[in-house]
Amino acid sequence: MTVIDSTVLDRHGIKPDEYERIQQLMGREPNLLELGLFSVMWSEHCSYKSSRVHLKTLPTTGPRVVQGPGENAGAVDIGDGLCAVFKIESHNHPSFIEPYQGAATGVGGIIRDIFTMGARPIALLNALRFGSLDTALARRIFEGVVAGIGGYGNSIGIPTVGGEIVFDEMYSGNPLVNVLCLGIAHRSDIIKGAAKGTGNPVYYVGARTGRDGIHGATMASAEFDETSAEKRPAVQVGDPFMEKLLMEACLEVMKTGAVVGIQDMGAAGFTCSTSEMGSRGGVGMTVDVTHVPQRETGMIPYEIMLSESQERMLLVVERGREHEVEAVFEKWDLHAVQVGEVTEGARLKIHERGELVADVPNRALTDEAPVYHRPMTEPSWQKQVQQLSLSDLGAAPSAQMTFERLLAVSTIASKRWAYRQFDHSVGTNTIAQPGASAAVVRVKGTTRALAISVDGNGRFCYLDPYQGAMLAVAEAARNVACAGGEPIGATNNLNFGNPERPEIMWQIGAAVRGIGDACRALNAPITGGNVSLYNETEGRAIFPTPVLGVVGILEDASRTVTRTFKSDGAPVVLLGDNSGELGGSEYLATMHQTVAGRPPALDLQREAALQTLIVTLIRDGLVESAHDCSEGGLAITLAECTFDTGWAAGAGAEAGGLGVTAEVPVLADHGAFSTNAALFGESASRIVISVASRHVAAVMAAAKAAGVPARQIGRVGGRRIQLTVNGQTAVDSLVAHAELVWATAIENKMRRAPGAAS
Amino acid sequence: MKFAVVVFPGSNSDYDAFYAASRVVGEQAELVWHKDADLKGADAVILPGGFAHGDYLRTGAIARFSPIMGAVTAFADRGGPVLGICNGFQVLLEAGLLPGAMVRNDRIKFVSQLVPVRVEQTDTPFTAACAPQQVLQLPIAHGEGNYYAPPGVLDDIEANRQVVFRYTSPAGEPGADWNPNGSLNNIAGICNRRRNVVGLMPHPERAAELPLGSVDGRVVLASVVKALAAVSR
Amino acid sequence: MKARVYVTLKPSVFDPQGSVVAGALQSLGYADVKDVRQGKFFEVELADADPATAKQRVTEMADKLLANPVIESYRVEVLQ
Amino acid sequence: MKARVYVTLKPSVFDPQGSVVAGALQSLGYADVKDVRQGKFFEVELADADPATAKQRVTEMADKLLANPVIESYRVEVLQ
Ligand SMILES: Nc1ncnc2c1ncn2[C@@H]1O[C@H](COP(=O)(O)OP(=O)(O)O)[C@@H](O)[C@H]1O
Ligand SMILES: [Mg+2]
Repeated sequence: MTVIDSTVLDRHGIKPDEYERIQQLMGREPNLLELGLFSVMWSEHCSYKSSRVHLKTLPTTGPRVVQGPGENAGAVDIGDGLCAVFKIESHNHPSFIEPYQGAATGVGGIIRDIFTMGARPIALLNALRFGSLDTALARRIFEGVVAGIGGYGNSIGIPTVGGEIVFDEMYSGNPLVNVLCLGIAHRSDIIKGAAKGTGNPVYYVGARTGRDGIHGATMASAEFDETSAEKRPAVQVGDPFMEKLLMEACLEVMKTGAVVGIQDMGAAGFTCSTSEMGSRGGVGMTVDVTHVPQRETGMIPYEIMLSESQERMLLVVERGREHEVEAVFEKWDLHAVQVGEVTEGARLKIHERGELVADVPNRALTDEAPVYHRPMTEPSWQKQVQQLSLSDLGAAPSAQMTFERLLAVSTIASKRWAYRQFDHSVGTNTIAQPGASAAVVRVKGTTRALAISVDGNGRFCYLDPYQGAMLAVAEAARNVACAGGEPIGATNNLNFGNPERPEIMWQIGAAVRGIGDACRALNAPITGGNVSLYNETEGRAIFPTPVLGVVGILEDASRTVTRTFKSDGAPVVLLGDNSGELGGSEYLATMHQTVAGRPPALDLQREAALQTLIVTLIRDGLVESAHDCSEGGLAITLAECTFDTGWAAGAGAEAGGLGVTAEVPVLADHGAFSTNAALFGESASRIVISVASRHVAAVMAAAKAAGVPARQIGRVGGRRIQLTVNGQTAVDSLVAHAELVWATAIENKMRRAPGAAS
Repeated sequence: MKFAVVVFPGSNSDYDAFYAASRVVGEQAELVWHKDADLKGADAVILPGGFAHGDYLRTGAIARFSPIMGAVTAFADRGGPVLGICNGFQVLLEAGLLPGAMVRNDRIKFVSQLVPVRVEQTDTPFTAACAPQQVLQLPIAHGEGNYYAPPGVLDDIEANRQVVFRYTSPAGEPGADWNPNGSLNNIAGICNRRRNVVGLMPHPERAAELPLGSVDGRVVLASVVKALAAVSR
Repeated sequence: MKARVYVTLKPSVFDPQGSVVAGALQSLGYADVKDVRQGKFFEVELADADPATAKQRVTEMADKLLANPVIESYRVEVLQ
Repeated sequence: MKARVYVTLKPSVFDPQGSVVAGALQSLGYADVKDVRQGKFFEVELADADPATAKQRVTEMADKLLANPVIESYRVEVLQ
């Protein structure tokens, strides 16, 4: 028998004090299998040991919240007895090692979390971060990730309806792949991942277990270094066809009412599903690994328990109704096998050929996992990067040149190269597809629709994590509001570096505070989320990158608007102030190779007022289009409103939407940079709307009543984008030209990619 | 009338077709499991889109052996209207109910977008309500929609007016720029010689309601209602 | 008993994958790559059968399922 | 000068395609099919080169582009 020494503990990522605790909880020394169970369950990924104390501070309740954090996914009431069930999940490290499979299995994992709750998934979104497309590595990863997301989602038939992609050298060695899935369930059909009822059989169904991903959970929480190369065989291959069968069969089997509890096997596989289901239900579970269907021969209990093979589910079934459950799975050519049963007491007992090989108190693995109040220190460089002296930047580039450069920046340019590879029309619910401010999906059988957006700005969070996180919430909610959606819930993915470093922990603490404050102010309770730490390569962390997913509701789906200008001559109104803040802007990064300053100010009360106003205006049918201002500022926003964001073939050059003429207000003096600041500054709380002339007075009155600054800045019309500042022409481009630059920038870069072997 | 929509393991547009036929067009519709042997008295059959059996061998290759395909073939042989959409089209090709085969898109990648498609023939049950040369805006979403037929076969298909849908510009002009997948002769859909079996890559069922961006697809399902009404009259 | 079935697109059928790979190789600096064709193969493991029977059975499988005669041709090889 | 590169998933890596094909063959009545693994191959045509150089260059291509070393292994064969 292996002696548990420091080498063994190291390999399991267990610290000496953690081992002490394990021995206490066990009342004896664990054997190697038991140690393995602890190592995966106490990994950062499964236990949230570094972030838990912070996550506790998030607002998680609200009138519509049916299920907050803690289950496989959150749920909010959307009326008519229905719930929206959604969650976001990351697959960052696996996507770096094998972009296609890493992203594909990431999609598969979050889909399982949703249908496990008894919801039918109807929408996927993703938030992606890559290095600069000028490098072959980033192109290869981007190409693979996009193909993997499409490869899985398209096949299973859940539309990918939106997302966001940011390119920054900070992510070159550590891309981010965050995927959000949303499903619809009858409130009464929601099933939880809890085991109940002594003697109830425990079933395993889905793909057979192989040796893949063993130690995957611990790997996902360990910093990358050269030795990660050795862990490479730990790549899992996704099987979307199997998942499709599982999804249909599980949803069908839940209708029988014979399922007591169900959980997918994700990170930490069989170990996680058995121990979590047991501890949630306050019961024990006994299983025999011999019954687990295996893909390879000679697997030992350790491997079976820790394997992260994809597309597997664990079910607790009401005793006496086994045949009903088995019959449904047989119909789908899946063979559910009984692997154990629910027991009294609260222990997880694992057998091999009837012999007891591990015996652990359930809760020791789950609720008793360590919780750390890790030290937090503001980074020594923090104040310094917030300094921004425009006079040190040299000459201000011309607005026209800046405009054309920014249109082609990968982060701002159209992402159609990516989303054309995603089936966004399957399911016939998609009202606003990729390219819109927020995705909008209708809820069949009702008049309602849901608007969903995912957003994050790592640069802002690097400059000020508290402020940056608030801005992420505000932007996601504002995007939802711009489609007419009133926020009803949010989910978040915290992507950070190594929490054992006090500066990183400080970023996490500040960001979570920011999320909490903003979600409270904007009435978007957090119903779940995910934490991905150790996003570092060779000691260099990514930008702190919290990604927010906000879900909003429209009572009348037909009222939704898109960002595209609709009618010639319509007045264009700017809601909010054009304060010209340049800190952390794309303008500074692109034109001055500078990442500095304070992120834009955010007054949460004003933001809330703005969002309430836009939702009301859209509901009342007073606006023709709405688009929020973000990367690239007002100039880019106005340009995007002229682009034909339809998803038709050839939309673009020939099409060329309606142009715009506008006088861009200047509210702050930035010397030689005043013009560029007004055009490209990224101040928060701004929305550009177009309004039929007859409604302008009503819109202005409503804005006034709401205390939201509003001014008419121009008109829709013509074939050009003509922007003046202080009466001087600053930007003058043909819509067709600008749209071509914007629409083709990414595909032009990708043409240089060596096509991934497929 | 009654539609049967076949459900293969991996079909993902089965419910969409069912929904369009029943809720939008307003006819009866029933989902039929691939292991069933009969079509439940349907008047028209739809093989829906998706990834039957994961499309793992070739698209449609395994699905053609499903028990229901015997009934579909017999139904087609009796002149019953059969529509294959996307993956359903691929199944019809593999089953030999339609000529030719599908190859990977010429630019390799999956393509998901709205495309203009010109109706070439109106004497099939699925285009009977179309105007000649009508251009429909329909979504495509596929990785293997690059239609191929050996040279002689292709000539026959054209000569027999079996090309039912072609990719064109919005104004109805064919051209390489408007061909999304490299399909020979810009073919988007074809029929058999008897004209009762039609397959197409675009998804009419996803373009049947205004909120979804196009209602042009509704005519494809409405056509068969009209065609069957004409027959029974 | 193992057999392999090699499936290739017929020469008259355009091979998009092969041509993308050829382009990628050229852009990686392999200017001497004139053409690439991509094919696939299946390694079929059979419960015991003599080589002749195996070959016949696997050929049948290829005919029926593994290759599409409209666009593909195949070759069967029995390994041991 | 022609060379072939055969690419297979490493034995430990799950091959969903192969297992679905195996299932399909079994349900077509080939009950003796125990397992199927799917692979792919590339036929690379090179402008003149001697066999040794060709082998070396094609091996390099396989390494760099044709095979994904994380999950696949490959074998190079020079034809003439
Ligand atoms: N990864 C992606 N997946 C799907 N759609 C995407 C993705 N990235 C971007 N898009 C689409 O492109 C649009 C433009 O993205 P973005 O610049 O973030 O817009 P916004 O400023 O409105 O948030 C998004 O609204 C989205 O629908
Ligand atoms: Mg954005």
